[in-house]
Amino acid sequence: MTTVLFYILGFIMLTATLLCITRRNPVHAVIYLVAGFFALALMFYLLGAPLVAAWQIIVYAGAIMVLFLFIIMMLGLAPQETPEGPGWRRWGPLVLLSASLMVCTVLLIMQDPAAGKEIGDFYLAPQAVGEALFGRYVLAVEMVSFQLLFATIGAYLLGRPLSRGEGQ
Amino acid sequence: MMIPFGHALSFAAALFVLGLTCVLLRRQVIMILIGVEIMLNAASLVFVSASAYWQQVDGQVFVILLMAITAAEVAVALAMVVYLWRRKRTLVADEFNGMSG
Amino acid sequence: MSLSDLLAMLPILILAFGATAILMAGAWYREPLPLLAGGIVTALLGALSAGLVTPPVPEIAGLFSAGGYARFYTIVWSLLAAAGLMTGSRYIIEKRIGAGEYVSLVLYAAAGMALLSSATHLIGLFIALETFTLAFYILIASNRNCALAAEAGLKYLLLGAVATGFMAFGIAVIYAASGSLVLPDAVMRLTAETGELQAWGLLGWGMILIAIGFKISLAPFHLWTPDVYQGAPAPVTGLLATGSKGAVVAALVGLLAMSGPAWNDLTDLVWLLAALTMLAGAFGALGQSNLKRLLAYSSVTHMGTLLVGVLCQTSEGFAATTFYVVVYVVTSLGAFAVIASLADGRGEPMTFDQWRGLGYRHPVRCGVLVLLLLSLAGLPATAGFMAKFAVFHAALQSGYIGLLMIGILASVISFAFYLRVTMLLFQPDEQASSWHQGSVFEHTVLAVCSSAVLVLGLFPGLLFGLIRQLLP
Amino acid sequence: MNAFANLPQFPWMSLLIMMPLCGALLCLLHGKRTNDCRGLALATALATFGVALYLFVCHGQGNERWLLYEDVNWIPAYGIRYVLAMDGIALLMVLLTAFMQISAVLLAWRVERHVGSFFALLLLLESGLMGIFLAYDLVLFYLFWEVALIPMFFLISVWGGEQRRRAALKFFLYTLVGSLCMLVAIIALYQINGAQTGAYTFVIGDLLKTQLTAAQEGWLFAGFLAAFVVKSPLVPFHTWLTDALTEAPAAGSLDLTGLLLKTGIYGLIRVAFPLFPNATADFLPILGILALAGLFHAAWSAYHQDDIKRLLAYSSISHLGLVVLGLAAWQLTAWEGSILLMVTHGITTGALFVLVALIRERTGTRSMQELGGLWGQAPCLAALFLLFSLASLGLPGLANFAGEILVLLGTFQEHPVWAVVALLGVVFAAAYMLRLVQGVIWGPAKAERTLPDLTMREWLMLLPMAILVVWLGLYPAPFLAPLHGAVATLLAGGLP
Amino acid sequence: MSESLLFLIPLLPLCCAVINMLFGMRLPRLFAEIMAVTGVAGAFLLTILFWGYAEGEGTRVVIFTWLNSGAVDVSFAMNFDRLAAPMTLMVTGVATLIHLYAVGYMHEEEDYARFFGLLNLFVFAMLAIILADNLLVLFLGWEGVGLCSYGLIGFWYRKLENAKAGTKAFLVTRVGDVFLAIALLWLFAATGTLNISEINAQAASISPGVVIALSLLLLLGACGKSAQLPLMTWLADAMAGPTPVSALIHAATMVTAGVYLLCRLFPLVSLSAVGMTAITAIGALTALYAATCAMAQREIKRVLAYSTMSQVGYMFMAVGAGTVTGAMFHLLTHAFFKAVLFMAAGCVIHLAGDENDIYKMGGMARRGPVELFWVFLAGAVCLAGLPLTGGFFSKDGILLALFTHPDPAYRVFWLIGVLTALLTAFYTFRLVYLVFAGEWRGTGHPHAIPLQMRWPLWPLALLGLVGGMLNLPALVGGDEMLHHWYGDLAGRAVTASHSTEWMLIGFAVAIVALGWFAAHWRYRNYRPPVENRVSRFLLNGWQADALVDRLLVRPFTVMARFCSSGCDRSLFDGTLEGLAKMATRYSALLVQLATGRATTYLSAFAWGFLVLLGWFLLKLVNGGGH
Repeated sequence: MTTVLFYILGFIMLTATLLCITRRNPVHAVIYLVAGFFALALMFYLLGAPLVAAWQIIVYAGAIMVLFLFIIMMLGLAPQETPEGPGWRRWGPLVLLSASLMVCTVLLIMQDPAAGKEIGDFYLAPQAVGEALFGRYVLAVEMVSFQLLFATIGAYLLGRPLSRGEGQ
Repeated sequence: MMIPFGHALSFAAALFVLGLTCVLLRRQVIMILIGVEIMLNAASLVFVSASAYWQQVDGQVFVILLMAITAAEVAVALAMVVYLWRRKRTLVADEFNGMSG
Repeated sequence: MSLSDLLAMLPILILAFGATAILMAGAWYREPLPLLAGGIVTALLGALSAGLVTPPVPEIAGLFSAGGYARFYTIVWSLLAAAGLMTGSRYIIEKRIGAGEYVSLVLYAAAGMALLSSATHLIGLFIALETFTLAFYILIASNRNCALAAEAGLKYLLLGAVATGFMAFGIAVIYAASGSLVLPDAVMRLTAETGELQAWGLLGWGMILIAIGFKISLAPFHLWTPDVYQGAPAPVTGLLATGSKGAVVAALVGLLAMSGPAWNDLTDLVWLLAALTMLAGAFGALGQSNLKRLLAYSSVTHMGTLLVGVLCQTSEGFAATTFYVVVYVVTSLGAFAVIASLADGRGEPMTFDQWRGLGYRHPVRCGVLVLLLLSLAGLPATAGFMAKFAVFHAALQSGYIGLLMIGILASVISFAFYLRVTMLLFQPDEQASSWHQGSVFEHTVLAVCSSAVLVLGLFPGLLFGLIRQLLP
Repeated sequence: MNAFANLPQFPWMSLLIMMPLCGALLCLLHGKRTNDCRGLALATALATFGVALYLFVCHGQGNERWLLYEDVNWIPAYGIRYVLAMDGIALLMVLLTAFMQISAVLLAWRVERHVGSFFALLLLLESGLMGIFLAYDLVLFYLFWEVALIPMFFLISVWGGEQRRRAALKFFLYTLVGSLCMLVAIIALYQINGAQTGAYTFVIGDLLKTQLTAAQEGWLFAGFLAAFVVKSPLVPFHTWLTDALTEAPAAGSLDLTGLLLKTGIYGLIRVAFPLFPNATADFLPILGILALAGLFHAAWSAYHQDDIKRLLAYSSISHLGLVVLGLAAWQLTAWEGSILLMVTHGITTGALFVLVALIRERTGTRSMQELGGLWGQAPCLAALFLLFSLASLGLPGLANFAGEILVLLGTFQEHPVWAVVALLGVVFAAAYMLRLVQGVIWGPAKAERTLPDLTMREWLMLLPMAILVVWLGLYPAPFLAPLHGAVATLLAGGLP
Repeated sequence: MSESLLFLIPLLPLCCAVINMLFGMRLPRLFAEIMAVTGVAGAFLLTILFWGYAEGEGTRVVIFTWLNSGAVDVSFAMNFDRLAAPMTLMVTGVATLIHLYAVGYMHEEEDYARFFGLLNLFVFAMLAIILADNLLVLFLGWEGVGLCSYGLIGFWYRKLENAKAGTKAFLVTRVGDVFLAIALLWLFAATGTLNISEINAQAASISPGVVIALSLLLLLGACGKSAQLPLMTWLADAMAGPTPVSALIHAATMVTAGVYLLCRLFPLVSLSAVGMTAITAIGALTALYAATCAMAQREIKRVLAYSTMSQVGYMFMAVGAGTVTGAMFHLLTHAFFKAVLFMAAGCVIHLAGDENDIYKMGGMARRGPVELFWVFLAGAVCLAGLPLTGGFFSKDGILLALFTHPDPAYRVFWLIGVLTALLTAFYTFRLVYLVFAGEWRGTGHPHAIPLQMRWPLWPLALLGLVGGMLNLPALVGGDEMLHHWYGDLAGRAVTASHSTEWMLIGFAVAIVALGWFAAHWRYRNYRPPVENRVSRFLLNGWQADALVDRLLVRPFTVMARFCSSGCDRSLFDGTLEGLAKMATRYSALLVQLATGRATTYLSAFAWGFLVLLGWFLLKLVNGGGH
């Protein structure tokens, strides 16, 4: 039952992503992606990671994607202003490339003896994750916090409006 | 739940390649960044399934940290996007080709 | 996280909290010079503490090693940060860039490099890598008066993000295959049963190599290098060319040193990468007419040569690589410092037309530049020679004759383009305009670099002896 | 007194290397004060020559393997040592270097642009050459080998003629390819030897005992050969020389032809042959043929030149062909002849280059089309030109003949045919040299200009050379004496 | 006087030469001239003083070591023996007189120091050849005389022809020297020494084949210096030099060095019949060739030059016939009368106002001082071999030696010799008639002839006439002084029945007379020269120069161009250029990859990734196999 669900979710996710990357309008693209992320979150849940699933929805879909959406809106990137002229001369080889990449990776992955092994039932309570995070990995968490701090600095440095003389 | 590990990874790989495809096909900076997001999500899928396979917590921890880092990166990246837009009124990556050779 | 852990990571703490402190100070107090001074002192303190304080524990929180190797690189990167701040001093003052932000970012990047060089856990590795990459995203584009800087920032950002994706996926796959993120096991277990890498191991390694290939610009992932180097302000380029690459190589050495039998399945891949990189760099540089781009391509060649040392997988090879990294850092930083020291209102001298005849306007600094270029080329009596010598020796010892020959070819070509530049510098040209006289900071850096190049060239024994003790 | 009894021997050889180096640094520092630089350079050159002369007089006549030996541990990580060793051959080359350098400095007196740097480079070059001739550790040898290239490169590329950049680059890269091959060979030899003995070292003396398979020996020998043959230069690897010599500034071409070329042959004698006796044995015939080919090719090409300097460049190649022939004969007399010929050729051709420079200064041309009738205009100059030309075409009683006849006598013992063919080459030498003389000093004066004759400084340059040319021609014995022991040892250690 | 002072003989001229060359121009002219003359005269007197040392085995003096390396141990040593002494005496004596003459001849010349310096140097070099104890010293002198003749032929360097003539002389003789040098090397290889007397001692032990080769090499070497076939082309052009030079170098001394060399090594040379025959043949052919050329020459000095060539040919014949005495005898007498002829010719040219062409002369007997005619005539009759003159006896001796040689083939050479004698007589008297008889046909204004140019002629003329005394054949009551003096060095003793000798003498007289009559009939009163192919052919010395040019010079220059432009420029440099171009082309390609568009760089990532994957797959598929 869950197994089937897993595959269904997988295909939903892939389709959504596929749609996302082929939309000309970035807004649509983001929406599709969010959909894909929801599917992904459910897959996480099935794989016994409720916390990660929750975060996937909150952080990714809720924060990051919205941020994207926000920027797109702010800059008013309507489709007509973003010429994504397909031009098969450019797409052709790339699509071929990605197709072959797809095939190769999947083939490669299935080559491995471990590929056949089955993922057993597994459920990790958020508590355990939290303990790990603030136990063994507290240093990592601290580093990430630094990372966020300096990211804000960077965002400020780059994003502040251009003053006179700049931008030429 | 009985899924071959390989299949989970295959899904992830497919997702990853889709992300890469997005990076390759789209010429708009934002879309390229979105492609990167997709790739990162593929990675997290692998982590989660791996941590399920190995019955470990580390994978999930990594995913959570990864999300945070991604958030940071995206913040900077989008700031950059805004900056570029202000400079040049375009976000088509190939428009920024002042240097070559 | 016990107290001993904190003590063990004292240098990092100094750097990181120093960075934050200066950031805060910068928010209130906008006089650049004191902030710079503070940053330099912090960096030197970091180096000092790394040198003097012996860590009570071998490993910090299971993420980072506190061994000699790690401390050695901590010192190197801290000093590099100090040098970077010195070279950047005039740049931030003149370009009215917030000193606080700049200084803190540089220090932060240094901390990241130090952590990366000492990572013993894939999470640590990944985060450290991201740390200074993020810092560089900002630093590269920090010059808002210059369109090229913005473009460079964009390019570095895009490719860096993609590389991050590869890195993450690679780590993930390795974790999937080995079930561990702790470094020795993570890579050792890949080959546990059969003694050779299975598909996932290969895939993981491959993706990590691609990501690393981007960071240290191995062909064919090197294409961004010249653009970014050209666009970024010279002080930042100096850091980018030396620190970010050196730290990654250091990590790679650590990684491979532990990879055990897995290695045999990767050698021919690395062989190919090294050969491609050396040739691509050499030939690419031959066609340049812009010093910064030329240096970029030359750094590509150097990374190829480094990879040869890594490839050897012998203690000889690792020693050679480490020595090479240090020498390359010193030399390359010096070269970019010269450019930075000449920069003035017009920007930096880049095109050959701007350099022509400059040797008569600024004899001392051009002399230093020539010395550094010759060291990059690997002329005996300079550090560059001993580095090349060590690598060639290691390669020969491990029997990589073909690679050696390619290396020889590459260094012949690189002599050609370095010498072209030196000739350019001393080509009599009346309308060669004179550039900025340079600040005390910059001259200090140049003095240090050039003397280091000579000392390491004539008495490399000092460093070799140290390295032999430190190797993992 | 006993305290002084066991003092280590004074490091004369290091002194020989260091003195010019310090002089160079001082010149660089005093770059602004032109006259100081000149004086400084001259003083340094004289002092170095003084030391060399002292060594020649006091240590020159010894019979043990090494007249002087210095050994300091340098880079223990790789077992690289700072070893200097002087035998008769090295002594002679050192003496020649120190001697020529004086003339070079005097010749550079007229340089106007960046005098300090010029002299600094000249002195740096000198110390590099000293190093090449004295080093007995392969890495040290390689270091000096490359270090000697750089100053010459800058001398050509900055102070040279029209085509200077091209010529300089060609010179550097061409020789560089060779020396890199040598570097690889050096490391490989080090590796092999270390693997056998367990003691990793670069000291030539210790490497002599390495056991090599035929293939290994062949490849390694080839590596060394690549460097030495290009530097010597043997046809067909000589084209860099003609350009470099033609474009180089006067002092540069003096050092280049007088000294730098000798390093290649010296390397053969000191490094390549002793290290790889079997490969040498197989290679000697080819070497002989190459030498003869070079001798003739260069002589013919010289005959076709119009630019005096280019002609002299070819004549150098031709003479060095004879030198190499002597080595290929592998016979005591021939070897001593070759080494003597190296010295004498250095002096005669060097002097000719000096004279060409003087002529160029006065007339502003180097083309035989535009020269002629010099005897009527500057008799002393012309007379010296004649003297050195005659010496260089091997007139008995002048310097080169002594060397040439020894080479021929020795070679004839082993390979009569080579000697006979070489003799024909000697006629060609007469052909182009007389053509040169005829074009420059005989005939009607092309332009009615009155040329100043030699000045005091120029006499100072040329007179010692002239005297030496006659002396070496009539009484070379004191210069041959130090060779006997060294050459005998080398030959004895040589072919199986 | 101690024998160790022997070295003063060559040293004296050398010192004077060096002093003259270095300081000549700063010294007063008179001093320079006096020094030059005294240098040679001193050598002459010393030779007489030291004469005693020459007797018996002679005297060896080692001055100092020159070269010592391994087996080679050569020192500057001289050997003053019976062969050397007379030659030394002749050279120094004649040289003294010619120096005196030169003082007069060059009294208007500015550059006297160079002239006298070279002249003295030449005497030294010649003495080095004569007195050399080992072949290397001999070679030193050998090249030295070549150098001096080079310098003196081109003395008036402002005319490029002169310089060219000098160069030509040097090069052609140098070709001969190469053969000598080869012989030298070979002798050293064969005997292990370069000492002449030791070589002669060991000659018998050398294998005959080698001896033949050696003697031929020596012959060729001698040919170079002595202007014998095939290396004779330089002598006629050498007349571009000042007349005293022609008299001293190209008549009396240097050209005979070849003969002296062969006599020096006679013990070696005489061992191979082939070699001897070759020598004779060369001599004979040259004698004939030169005589024919002399008949057609128009310039007085060229006539004499060719006659010199032909006389030296006689000397070669003598050596070939095995009589050293004959050769040396003719060498001496020839030196005297040929010197006289040249010096007189010099006076004639002076009188004719620097006119060389005998067809533009005539009536000199009346025009100039009368003794000039007589002196010239004396030389001429000696040359023509008029009975009782020195030339007659020496030449007759040679013919006799040829006639009486055991090998019948030598009769042919004898015939050639006789024929040559006829021609000689003819062109000699042709010269006398054209120059001295008839009316003055020239245009130039005569220069005065200073005293120094007149009286040195007399003693030489006299010597030429009575030179026969040196070795008067027993037939006419002589005591064959020279022959006895040489003793064992003299080579084959010529013995013939009196009848034969008388017959030959009569024959010779007839020949001379015939020649004289022919000349008398043809040239008694002047007729303008006939221009036909034969005369032109002879005038140009049988077109030898053209031949050499086509056979040697042109190929050489072509080869030179090929090596310089063909090989170096095109092949070697071309290859290098090609490599450089290739490198730049590759770099251009690589640089094109960096398009500056981020998407390109990204796709480079992807492609790299694809390659990686594909390669991994292959790896696994292959790896799966085993």
